[in-house]
Amino acid sequence: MSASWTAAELLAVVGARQLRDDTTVFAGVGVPLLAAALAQQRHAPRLTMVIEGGIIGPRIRPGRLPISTNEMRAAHRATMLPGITDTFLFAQRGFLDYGFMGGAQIDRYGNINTSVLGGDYWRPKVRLPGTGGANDIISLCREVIILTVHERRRFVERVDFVTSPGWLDGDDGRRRAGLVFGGVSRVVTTLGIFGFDPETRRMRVEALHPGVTLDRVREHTGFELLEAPRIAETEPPTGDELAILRTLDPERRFLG
Amino acid sequence: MSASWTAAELLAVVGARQLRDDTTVFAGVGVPLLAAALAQQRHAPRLTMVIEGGIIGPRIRPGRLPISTNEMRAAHRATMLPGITDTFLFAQRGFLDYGFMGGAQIDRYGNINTSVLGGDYWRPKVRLPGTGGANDIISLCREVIILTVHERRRFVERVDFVTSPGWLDGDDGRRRAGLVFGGVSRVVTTLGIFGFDPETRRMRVEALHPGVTLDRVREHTGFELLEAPRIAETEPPTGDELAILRTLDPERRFLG
Amino acid sequence: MAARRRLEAKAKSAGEKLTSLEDAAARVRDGDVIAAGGCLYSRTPLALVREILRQRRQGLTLVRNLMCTEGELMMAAGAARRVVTAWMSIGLPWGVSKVMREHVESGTVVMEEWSHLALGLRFRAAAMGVPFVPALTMLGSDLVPVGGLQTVRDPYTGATLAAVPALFPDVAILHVHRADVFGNCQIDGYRHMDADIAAAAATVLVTAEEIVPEEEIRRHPDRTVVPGFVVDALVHVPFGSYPHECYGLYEADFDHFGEYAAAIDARGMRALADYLDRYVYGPPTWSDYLDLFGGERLARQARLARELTA
Amino acid sequence: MAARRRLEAKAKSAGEKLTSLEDAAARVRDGDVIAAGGCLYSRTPLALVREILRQRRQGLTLVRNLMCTEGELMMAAGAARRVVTAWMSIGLPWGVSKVMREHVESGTVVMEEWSHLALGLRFRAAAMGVPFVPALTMLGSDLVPVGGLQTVRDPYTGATLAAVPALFPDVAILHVHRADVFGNCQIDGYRHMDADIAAAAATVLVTAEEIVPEEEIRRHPDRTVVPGFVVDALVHVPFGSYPHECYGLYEADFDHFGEYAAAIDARGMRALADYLDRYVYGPPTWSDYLDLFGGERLARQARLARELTA
Repeated sequence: MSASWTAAELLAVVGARQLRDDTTVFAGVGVPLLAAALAQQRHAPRLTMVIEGGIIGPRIRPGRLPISTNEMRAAHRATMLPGITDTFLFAQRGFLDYGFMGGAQIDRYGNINTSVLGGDYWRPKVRLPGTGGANDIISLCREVIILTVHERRRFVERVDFVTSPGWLDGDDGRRRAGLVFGGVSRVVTTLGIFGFDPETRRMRVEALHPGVTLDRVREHTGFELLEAPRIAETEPPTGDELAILRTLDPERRFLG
Repeated sequence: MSASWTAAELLAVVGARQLRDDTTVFAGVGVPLLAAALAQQRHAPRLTMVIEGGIIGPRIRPGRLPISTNEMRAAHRATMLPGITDTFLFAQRGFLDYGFMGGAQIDRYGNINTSVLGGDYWRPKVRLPGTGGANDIISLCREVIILTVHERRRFVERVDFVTSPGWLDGDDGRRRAGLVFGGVSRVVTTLGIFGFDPETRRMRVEALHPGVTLDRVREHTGFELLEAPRIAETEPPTGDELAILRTLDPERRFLG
Repeated sequence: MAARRRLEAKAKSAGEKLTSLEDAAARVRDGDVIAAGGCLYSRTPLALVREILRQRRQGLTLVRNLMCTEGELMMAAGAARRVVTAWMSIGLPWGVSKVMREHVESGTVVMEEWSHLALGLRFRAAAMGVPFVPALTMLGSDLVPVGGLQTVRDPYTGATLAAVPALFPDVAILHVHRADVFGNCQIDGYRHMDADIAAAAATVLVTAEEIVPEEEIRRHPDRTVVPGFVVDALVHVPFGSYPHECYGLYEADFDHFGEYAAAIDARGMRALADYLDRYVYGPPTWSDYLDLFGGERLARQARLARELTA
Repeated sequence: MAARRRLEAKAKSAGEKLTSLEDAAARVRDGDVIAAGGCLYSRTPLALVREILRQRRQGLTLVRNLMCTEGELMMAAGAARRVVTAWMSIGLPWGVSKVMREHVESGTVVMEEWSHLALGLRFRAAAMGVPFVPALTMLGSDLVPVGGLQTVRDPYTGATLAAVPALFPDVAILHVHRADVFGNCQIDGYRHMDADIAAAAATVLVTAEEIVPEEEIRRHPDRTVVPGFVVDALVHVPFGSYPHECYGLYEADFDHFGEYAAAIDARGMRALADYLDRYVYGPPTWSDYLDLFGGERLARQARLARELTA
């Protein structure tokens, strides 16, 4: 596919389109933050960004994108700095509409692993950084959208370790575990947009990005994907969307 | 007794003497606050006053004594204003050494009633203002000292309603109720200083103020008082103590 | 959990919230549970209380940690059927509230008493989005059955603790020092329980002494205590707590309390009916209301406040 | 409740707390549980961490919500036997921490993982003086058995909630913007979890960028986040988090992180031994340490911080 945009740009654009106006979004640094900033500048001017470092309503300064959720670049021109615990408590109370997340490993039920690969928890083959706020965001936001590169090694039948619970074992497993709110609504990848069957909670294809075939998606997915009744094709990024993104990240630190 | 001090002055002086240096005291407005300020200026320069309105370390301005725990006079030159809930939580955590309290009705076990007199709770004969922070102070401070005028109508066999739990029914009743910390150590009145029997937790006379007899105390007490092994006589207020108090309250708003 | 669903269903906008007292107060419905910010005679949202009374709301439950004249007026006007509080009166020099005694002893108003910390924790638990928080207060007292306080067992130590239940008000009414038009609110001095009350409520109405440019809020984000997406209506009301105080801006008008209390001592509840006519139902706007005190009086109280906080 | 007894037994003084880094760090004992303030590379108490390593403490448990180079240094120096955290690495551009992988995968350090909120609530519960607080997070995940999270039943609704256990550190180490000699501390910008950590710990050690007159604290009491009676030792340490950041004063030195990470990529753990010699064991004082970066570098980072927060 000879696109005039990078995979990261496509992710950010499609991610941004998921956000409605007059809402709040818990966004991590990198592509999620770019997607939120894009939505804010384009169709959701009354969107509030909330960042894990205890930051509400920042205005990201073009060219000074934060590397972490805990630095001045992430807090630039914020409206409130409530502290980390109280920021998450706003989510637990129900004030956070969307959560944007990534993930090293994701399975057919939208469970995410960012803790350990192989071996057991205490003596893993590979120790990953850990949950950070991912477990909280996926547990407490009204709706969670996962943004990730689509690779077979990431899309596995069952994650080695459930760091962040999606739909757990499917059906009403999440509710039975005491997670009475929220859930993963969408997985936006470099190949398409995925949702979950309302009954079984198994992942299904809902849209394919321009030039992407279902076979190509299956090739890059380590488990059997269901299909939505109607599979749409993603609207290509507009020049306007791409222009805003490129202004935000001129050094292409995250846009690739 | 032709004293050169008022009952309120005596209360404040004897109250102040109960406070050691390098400690913290939860003090209400009026005589308790005057007592704490006196201790601070005299023998406890490193004493920290904590006030219910969410105020830590104020310096009371002479002649501008607060009427409530929730006003600028009470917060004058404070070092911290953490908010009301968090201020009480410092006490629950164990940071508050002393609590100073008053009380409309007090019984032989140091239980206090500031809620209702007569009738039942929902249709009382007399509705009093309520606990305010008294119940919390008596439940959460390491040690509570009650400062009150000594009158028979106040010192009753059993309070009509336990707003603030002293030793409840005596013995280990307080611990059994789940109040694993603190307790009322002393009751300082206009007639003497009272403590509680270490076993039965019944109130006992520990010291008499200058010129006060045991009979006079009994006359003004509505229940049988025990006696400490040795009953001391209170040292009269010194000119120094009285001078400090009178500088703090020149209009004698609380000193009578 | 119904409380959370209610929030999820509501728009959490970063848009403008500025409106009038009438429009803001109109969001209160008969029978609502209203939590008022501030404490005693500090930062009481009196302009909103007055407008709620002018709109003749009925059957309200007023929740406030320490209640003062706002509670007396709501009782006297017949607006409040129930109060949930830790303490009620004006202050030491004016004795026990006669209005409270009249209404509670006669049974026209129910007074549900919680300890000051327990009431604070009821707001805190709601703000945290949990049904209760454990505590070590109120245990063993006769207050336990009054509000139906339950206990909970610590799964780690087996210890028994008070389980203080969350309180989710239908409406929170707050008065703050400054806000931008988007409802980002800042408070100077003591914060009382306002932040928890705002996060606990389904609808949040705020009056502010000053409406400032967004830039001023963004210049000191660490002073913001209520975020805009929590606020539903914002009204610009200078001296919005008068005759109660606002930290650093004006001291409580103790002389006015004295006159008010003296009138009640002299003429009982009839004095309140007159007071309501003169101060609540009479003056159409808040500035007409302030004129009853006069600019000199307000200036004096402002000077006293500066002296105490300079 | 032993945690409360420990506090009750200790003097809570409004007196002076000012001392040296050596004296402050000497209050840490081998085997202690240490909680560090700040978050990731923001307001990390690095001067205290460095001094603790210079004093060759052993068998420590380091608790911090998001861990960065301070955690790597404590692992590499053999000071930390266990870490309790939600996340550890330096930051996205530098990938997964090789030091963490080396020590955790080989079993020389145990990594106990909690969600970010859960760890924050562990400090919050301790600061509140209760053994747990209920929450709706971490349920259903494989993290539950890792730290032994229990559940609790809400006595009002019967709902099952996570019961997040209080964490009472032996020692809290914090870096703040300013304090008076009595230990009243103020923080600018984001507060992270410092206030809860201070109230949760048995002993509190603080470094401050600036020691200000008592009057300056009393002029803005609403900016104080840790009261003096909570603090045991206070040290004046400008640039006390460097190369980590301090809000408004200096930005994190990303170039230094880059050089540090590149050395590890090139020479693995040997690079850390060299780093410890050069930055920790070598320079006798913190200002000697800062000289390794040079005044120009510090001035540049200060300018960048002003640009972002002006």
